[in-house]
Amino acid sequence: MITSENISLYYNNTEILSDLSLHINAHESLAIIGPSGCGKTSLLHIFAGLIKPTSGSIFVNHTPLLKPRRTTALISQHYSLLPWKTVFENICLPLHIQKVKRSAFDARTKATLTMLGLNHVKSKYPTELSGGEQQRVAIARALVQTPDLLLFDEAFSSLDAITRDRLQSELKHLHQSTKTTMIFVTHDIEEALYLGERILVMSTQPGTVFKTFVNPSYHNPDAKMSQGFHQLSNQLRQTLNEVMHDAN
Amino acid sequence: MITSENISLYYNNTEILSDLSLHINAHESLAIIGPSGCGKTSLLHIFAGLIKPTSGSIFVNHTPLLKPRRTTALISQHYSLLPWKTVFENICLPLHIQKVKRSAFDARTKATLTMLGLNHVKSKYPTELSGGEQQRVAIARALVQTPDLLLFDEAFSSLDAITRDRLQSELKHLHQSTKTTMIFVTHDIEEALYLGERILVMSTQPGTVFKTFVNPSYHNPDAKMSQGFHQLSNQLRQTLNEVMHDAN
Amino acid sequence: MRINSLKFSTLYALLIVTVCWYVIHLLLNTPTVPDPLLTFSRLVNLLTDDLLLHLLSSLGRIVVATSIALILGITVGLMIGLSQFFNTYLSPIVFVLFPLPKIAFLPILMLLFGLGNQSKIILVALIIVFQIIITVKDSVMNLKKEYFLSIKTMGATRIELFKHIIFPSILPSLFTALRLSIGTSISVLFFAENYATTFGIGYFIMDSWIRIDYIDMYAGIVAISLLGLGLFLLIQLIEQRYLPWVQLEKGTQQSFLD
Amino acid sequence: MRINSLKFSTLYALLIVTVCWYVIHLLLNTPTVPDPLLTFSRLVNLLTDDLLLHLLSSLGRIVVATSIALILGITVGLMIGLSQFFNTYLSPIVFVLFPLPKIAFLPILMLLFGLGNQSKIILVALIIVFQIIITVKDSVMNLKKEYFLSIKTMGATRIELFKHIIFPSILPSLFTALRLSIGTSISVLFFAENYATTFGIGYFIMDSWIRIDYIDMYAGIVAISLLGLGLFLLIQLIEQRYLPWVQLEKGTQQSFLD
Amino acid sequence: EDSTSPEDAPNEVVSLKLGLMPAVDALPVFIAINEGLFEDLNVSVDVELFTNANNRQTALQTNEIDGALTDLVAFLNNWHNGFETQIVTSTDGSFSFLVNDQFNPEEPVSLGIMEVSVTNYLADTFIAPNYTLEKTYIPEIPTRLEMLAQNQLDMALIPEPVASIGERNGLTKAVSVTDEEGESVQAIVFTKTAIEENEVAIKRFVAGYNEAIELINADTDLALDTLIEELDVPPEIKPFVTLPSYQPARLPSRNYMEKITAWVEDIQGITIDQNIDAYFADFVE
Ligand SMILES: Nc1ncnc2c1ncn2[C@@H]1O[C@H](COP(=O)(O)OP(=O)(O)OP(=O)(O)O)[C@@H](O)[C@H]1O
Ligand SMILES: Nc1ncnc2c1ncn2[C@@H]1O[C@H](COP(=O)(O)OP(=O)(O)OP(=O)(O)O)[C@@H](O)[C@H]1O
Ligand SMILES: [Mg+2]
Ligand SMILES: [Mg+2]
Repeated sequence: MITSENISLYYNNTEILSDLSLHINAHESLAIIGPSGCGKTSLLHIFAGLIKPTSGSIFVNHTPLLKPRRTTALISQHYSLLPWKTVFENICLPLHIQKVKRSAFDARTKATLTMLGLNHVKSKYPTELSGGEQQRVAIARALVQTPDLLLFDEAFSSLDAITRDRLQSELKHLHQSTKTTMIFVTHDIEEALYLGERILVMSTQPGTVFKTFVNPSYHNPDAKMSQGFHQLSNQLRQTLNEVMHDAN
Repeated sequence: MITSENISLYYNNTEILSDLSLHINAHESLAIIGPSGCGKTSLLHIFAGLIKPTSGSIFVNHTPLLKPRRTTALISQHYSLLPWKTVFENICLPLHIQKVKRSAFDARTKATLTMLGLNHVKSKYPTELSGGEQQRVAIARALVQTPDLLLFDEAFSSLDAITRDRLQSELKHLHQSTKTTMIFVTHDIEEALYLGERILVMSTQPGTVFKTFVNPSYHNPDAKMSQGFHQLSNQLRQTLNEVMHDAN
Repeated sequence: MRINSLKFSTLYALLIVTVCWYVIHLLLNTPTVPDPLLTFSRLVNLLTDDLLLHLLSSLGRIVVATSIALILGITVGLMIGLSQFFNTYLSPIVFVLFPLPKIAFLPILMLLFGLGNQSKIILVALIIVFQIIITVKDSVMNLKKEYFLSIKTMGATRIELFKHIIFPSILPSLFTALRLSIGTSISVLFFAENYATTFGIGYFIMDSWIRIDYIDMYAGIVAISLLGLGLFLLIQLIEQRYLPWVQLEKGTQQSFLD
Repeated sequence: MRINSLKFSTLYALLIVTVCWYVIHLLLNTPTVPDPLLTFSRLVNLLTDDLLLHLLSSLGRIVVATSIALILGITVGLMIGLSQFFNTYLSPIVFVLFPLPKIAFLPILMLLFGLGNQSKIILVALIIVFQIIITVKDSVMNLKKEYFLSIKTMGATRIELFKHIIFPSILPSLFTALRLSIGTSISVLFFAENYATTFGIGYFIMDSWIRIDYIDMYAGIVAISLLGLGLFLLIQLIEQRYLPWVQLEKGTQQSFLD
Repeated sequence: EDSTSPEDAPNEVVSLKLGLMPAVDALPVFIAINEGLFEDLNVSVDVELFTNANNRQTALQTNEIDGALTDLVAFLNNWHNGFETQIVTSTDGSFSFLVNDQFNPEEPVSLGIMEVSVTNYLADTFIAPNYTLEKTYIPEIPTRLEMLAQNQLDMALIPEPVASIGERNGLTKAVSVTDEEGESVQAIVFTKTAIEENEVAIKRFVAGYNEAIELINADTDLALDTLIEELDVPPEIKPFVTLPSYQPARLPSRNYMEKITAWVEDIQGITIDQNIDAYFADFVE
């Protein structure tokens, strides 16, 4: 689905991403972990077509990515909800823009609101929400669409353990049923292992691919309990440690 | 240090906190967990003197809390960095306000910047930072002061596992050496167990004290490995589950 | 502030202003500051006479001129604020034209558009359009990029970007600009309604002034101010009705410093 | 835009405007739109004569009036915007006074402050102070509560809140207000410099007009516009120098729509 | 008290502040100043030039100036509204009704004047009997002139020296008015305060004014030169200027005042009941 070839990115002459090459298959679910500030968000923005790499090229479905695609959904790290729209309006926004019919509309938003436990706040404005509620609105806004590429930028960081577990398993189901390509940026190693078929560890700034791991326990229904899970978990933690010690 | 007596809080006639009574000892370290939207942030804001409870009373050091105290430091969930100040200026702000002398000043900010790994971004503006960097600036800004009460509102949610571990242990040291009263709101049960001498589980909206646990493994140096740690961890998760099922 | 408290605060302010006026009247003891009570009773008389007509014709000019200026000003302001191309090639021209004293061009306007209503309305519009351009441009320039993130990935067209992001986020400034425009257009009317018309509140006041009939003059001033105040309150109500989120961002505390 | 590109774009705009002017001159063929080239050469002559003095005395009046209006306007705007008390008791009065056509109070100003510089400066200040109050008040009202969170817990005093939060966050709007004020004060000078002075560009233009000397009149208009433009560019440079963060919030992309 | 009064101390300099308009009526005052006539009489006359009648009225009423060049219509309006100034002398002005080259006397004439002013009176007196008038009120003289030049008006009443600028630019003076059977519609008035407190200065002013008139009548070029210099108009208009015949200080006749009063009463729909004698302050010797 996505192919990046030797992309690099500069902000004011600082190299943020360096010579990053990566191929993501259609229907794949990829988790990305890496030190804070290594360029994960920047990479997702490149995948979304929001920023252009300084050099290198990026293809989505074999065509060069020149501007945002209608079928990509991004849940940004800062939620980026519109303060002038209520929760409901924020969530409906992509449907409006994609000119989905009113009839199809209502059922979909209702289901999404319920799934994310947002029914009681749906007519509030974003500034009236708690952090976790805001984050769930951002997730809801991405999920009402029927995107072929879902980009999650630390989308569960403000959720309590129970809600997070529930959402993770809903998303896994969604991935397995719809085969939407999903990329999860996360700091939670267990989350990466639960959600990612493949796990990419990025190096410190300038960020690039440090190592990728295939996750054998992904298709295991009791993943979190398994032996392999714990092993890979420790391996990932160790890799992260390496990455960060290399830097110092 | 803090005593709240039957406080409740309303936003537009919705009860957010209900009849919450709690005593926090001086030098204590308390972790608060609870479902998203249950009122944790609101409670911290009450402790900080930023909002007044609709009813009930709140005392800090036996005097009623009427306005923010100079010696409380809050790391807010949304960082609330000032976009018109560089990282360095943001961090120095409390020192400026507390009229700390220039000489004492430099050593302290330098140490804090290094501790949080922010040296390379110190002359950037907040909008130029990654999410995790912003969060670390907010932490740094709280730590340069010498507060007697530190309030953390999901202060590690955007940090990678390694950085988070390091900071957690630094804070534990800090707590043990300075005896500063600390309150951690967090969604990470392990974090709560590592940092909290006592752990408070809040109920769903309207939030109140559901249960408190004393954490026997707090003073254990290898806390995370211990038997008690895993037991309590499971217990907490179960309590959270209860809380949320009660609600449905 | 809801409607009732608006009503109350307006009455309160009118009272205070009247008292101050009365005190100044007593202190200065000059015909240039007439007795407010005499003025009000004169105002009532005049309203049943033809003052209402003067007011209405001015109101019409203000409304038409403001509408034209809004449409033009928002368009140009957005063009400059949103596109590097127009910012490079259009904004310097706006900057050069803005400080021009437009009032000096009334003769040319009268040449081009005749002595009638057109030239007056165009003069007013010409003056306030620049205020609106500058306000819109500046507020678009201060737009935050984060709002654009998600909506862009939804594949929003320019029109949708405008509708869902740009327009709502400049609305608060636009209301400010609208308030300022009303103030300005009232002042400009003084000048414009002096020509080739015997209708308009500007004409009425100037005419009373030259006849040094200060009571009439002040009655006219009170009338136009009440009209302006009415427009203000209208804007305020619309704002409260349609921009609840601004109030929310500000927080529930009414006073930042308390 | 750095200084060089500012220079370039200004020259470009002046050129465009001059060309348009020339075309209008040819089309209308009336003395009220004189030949721009004649006007420029006249301007050069006049500058070595006493036009510079006219310009300087007007500049002085603008600077003094704007300073007074800024100090007063920011103070009152902040009071209303920040405190519920003043919002309740002061803002209705501002709203009642704002639509008053201040020009009509020239008689009182003459009475109180004489025919000299004072009454002229006060008239200008009186008109723009309301624009500044409204802008400051509106932009303070739109302040976000989140900025107050941490700093309040640091135990900041009111002055510190002002210095670290309120002032920086209203600065962008303040620059907008300043730009608008300059435009307005230039227009008001036409009225104010109409009596009892023989210095000031407003007087110069009016005097040329009365003498039907359109070339002189336009030379004066060009001069005051250049002065206004200079002030604008100055504001722009200051803004770019001291508000880098506004640019950053906007994002690195220069054009939102491209 | 009497010993310090200027009456007994003719060497003491007294001063006056006078508001003038850029019209030919003002020339004697300018000449008296330029030729040092006032100085010789130990009166210092400060001139404030007004380009706007409102501002002049206001300055007069707020005692910012002691006296002003005004017209009888404004003067009567002042009285009617309770502001009682007094006429010290009539002045000699010059007004022209200009037309452009497309003027057709047979058709209704749109005439540019100012509403509450002598221009309106002059239009009724000199033009209305011969034409069908459509009055268009345009206060600023230059605008009137330009509207005429651009054929937006058929006729405009323009005072000198602007009338001559118009003539030089191709317009035609259809009718010129410098006086109405020896009477003039313009006058210099002083406030009552000034007349009470500054009697000596006004007396000297009148004397200086009269001396200036003598100079003007002795040297025809003096008035024109002063006009060019003081009102800063192009010298090329010299041959076009219609100057009035300047007369020494004098008061309007009661009859004339009555005629103007009747006109004002009629056109503004008001009644002015004043004792005409109170209009005058007699400084004329
Ligand atoms: N300004 C406000 N106006 C109205 N309701 C509000 C406001 N702020 C918060 N709330 C509501 O109060 C409740 C508690 O909010 P709070 O931010 O304290 O939750 P929280 O426990 O911190 O949640 P999270 O873990 O998601 O951050 C939420 O349901 C929220 O919708
Ligand atoms: N607008 C900008 N201008 C300058 N530098 C920037 C800008 N945005 C990001 N950076 C820098 O680029 C680097 C990568 O940022 P990015 O947000 O991609 O990191 P990240 O991997 O998402 O980090 P985190 O896990 O903390 O969110 C950071 O060091 C940051 O300081
Ligand atoms: Mg990030
Ligand atoms: Mg919270």
